[in-house]
Amino acid sequence: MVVDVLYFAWLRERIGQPRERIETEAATVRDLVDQLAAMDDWHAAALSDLSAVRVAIDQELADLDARIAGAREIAFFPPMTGG
Amino acid sequence: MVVDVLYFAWLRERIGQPRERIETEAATVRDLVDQLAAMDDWHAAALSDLSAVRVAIDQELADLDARIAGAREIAFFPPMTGG
Amino acid sequence: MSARVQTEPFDLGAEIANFGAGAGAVVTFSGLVRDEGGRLVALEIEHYPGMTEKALDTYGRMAAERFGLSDWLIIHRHGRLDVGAPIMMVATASRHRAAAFQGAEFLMDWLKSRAPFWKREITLDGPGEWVDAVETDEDALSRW
Amino acid sequence: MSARVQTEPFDLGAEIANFGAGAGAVVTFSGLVRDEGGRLVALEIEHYPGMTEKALDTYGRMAAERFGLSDWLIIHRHGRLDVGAPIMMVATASRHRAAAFQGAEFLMDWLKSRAPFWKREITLDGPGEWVDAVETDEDALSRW
Repeated sequence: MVVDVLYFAWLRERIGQPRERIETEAATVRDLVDQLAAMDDWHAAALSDLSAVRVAIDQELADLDARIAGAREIAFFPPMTGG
Repeated sequence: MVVDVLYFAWLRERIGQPRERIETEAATVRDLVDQLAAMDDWHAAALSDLSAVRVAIDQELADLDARIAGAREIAFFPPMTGG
Repeated sequence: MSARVQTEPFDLGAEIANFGAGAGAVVTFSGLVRDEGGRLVALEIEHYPGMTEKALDTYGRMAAERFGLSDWLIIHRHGRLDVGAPIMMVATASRHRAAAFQGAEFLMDWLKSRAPFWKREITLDGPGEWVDAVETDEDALSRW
Repeated sequence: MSARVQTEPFDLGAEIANFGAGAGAVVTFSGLVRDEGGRLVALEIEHYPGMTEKALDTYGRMAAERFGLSDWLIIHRHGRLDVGAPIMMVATASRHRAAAFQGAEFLMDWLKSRAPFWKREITLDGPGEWVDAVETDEDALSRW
């Protein structure tokens, strides 16, 4: 499957781009993280501490063990600081 | 001593005046209530249910057993309903 | 840091335009005259001039000290207030939101049960009943 | 009953001028950029277009249902916001004050920890650190 992967805030800066299209066989978000972290040092560094990373699947908050079958857009970002 | 006695809301209406000057030997608010209630039927009716009456001595909330020595202004009114 | 009692309407937006400069959080509460299912046309609000101003100022200072408010404002109207009209407002400013919210709720609980205001209903037939105090308002005070 | 995400400033007074008609109680919260002891000149706020609007709408509906709000409004800005500028506001309207206060606090707790906004500090030297999430904000959610 193909998904759009989005990055925000310091994740976006460390990875160096706001979004990329990824071909993946990952079953869960965690599997996708492993695949992304193996791509290069920037991805590996940005995704090294998952306690500081939040995830949304198709614009809904999800956790790392969520399945991604059918997802079109998966976003990674730090804990939110709005308000 | 002489005190100004003030009435508000339905107490004012039942007694028929907003304030009156009273010569009293009362030691406490309760004593003053007894004196006022003995004046006429209107006072008696207005002050018959003390659970529905609040008191301020010189513009500070007080209770029925508060002493009134030195007070210049004693007000009687129903429970407050501001806001 | 001020309290006002007035017959005139107030403009909440204008009141807080320069309120709480430097604060991170501003909370406002405004109370409006409800129509009570069409039964009311207005409220008539009586107060105890002199005591009211002192009471509001005292409660404002209590809230500021207790919650570390950087600013506070209380405005309460009296006289005849038509349905939909603003009756009163409070505003609180603080560094963080929790203190601003708590300060505003504290002020409202004190105002409702301890400030010398009395409301009477005005219906199509003219002046009606005095509004009864609500027991939950008295209870609300006990949480502080 | 609406949520907006925008770069432009908003005027709280104008926003609530026709807000919550018929309600007895209106609560507002506004968040402003603090100078943090003179260290900051601005905040830069990033968000997740698409998800943000959905999230705010969802939290507004949750609050309305849970607290019986007759009206609610959420406005959150993004982009560069100078010290003293309004960042966001919520407003809630209800028959009685307790629901309006609780609805506003509930919305703020959800917004702070669950709406996709990120703040970065801008100092005299230019873009600085991303603001860390505060643990008490996450904890605040658990009370609901």
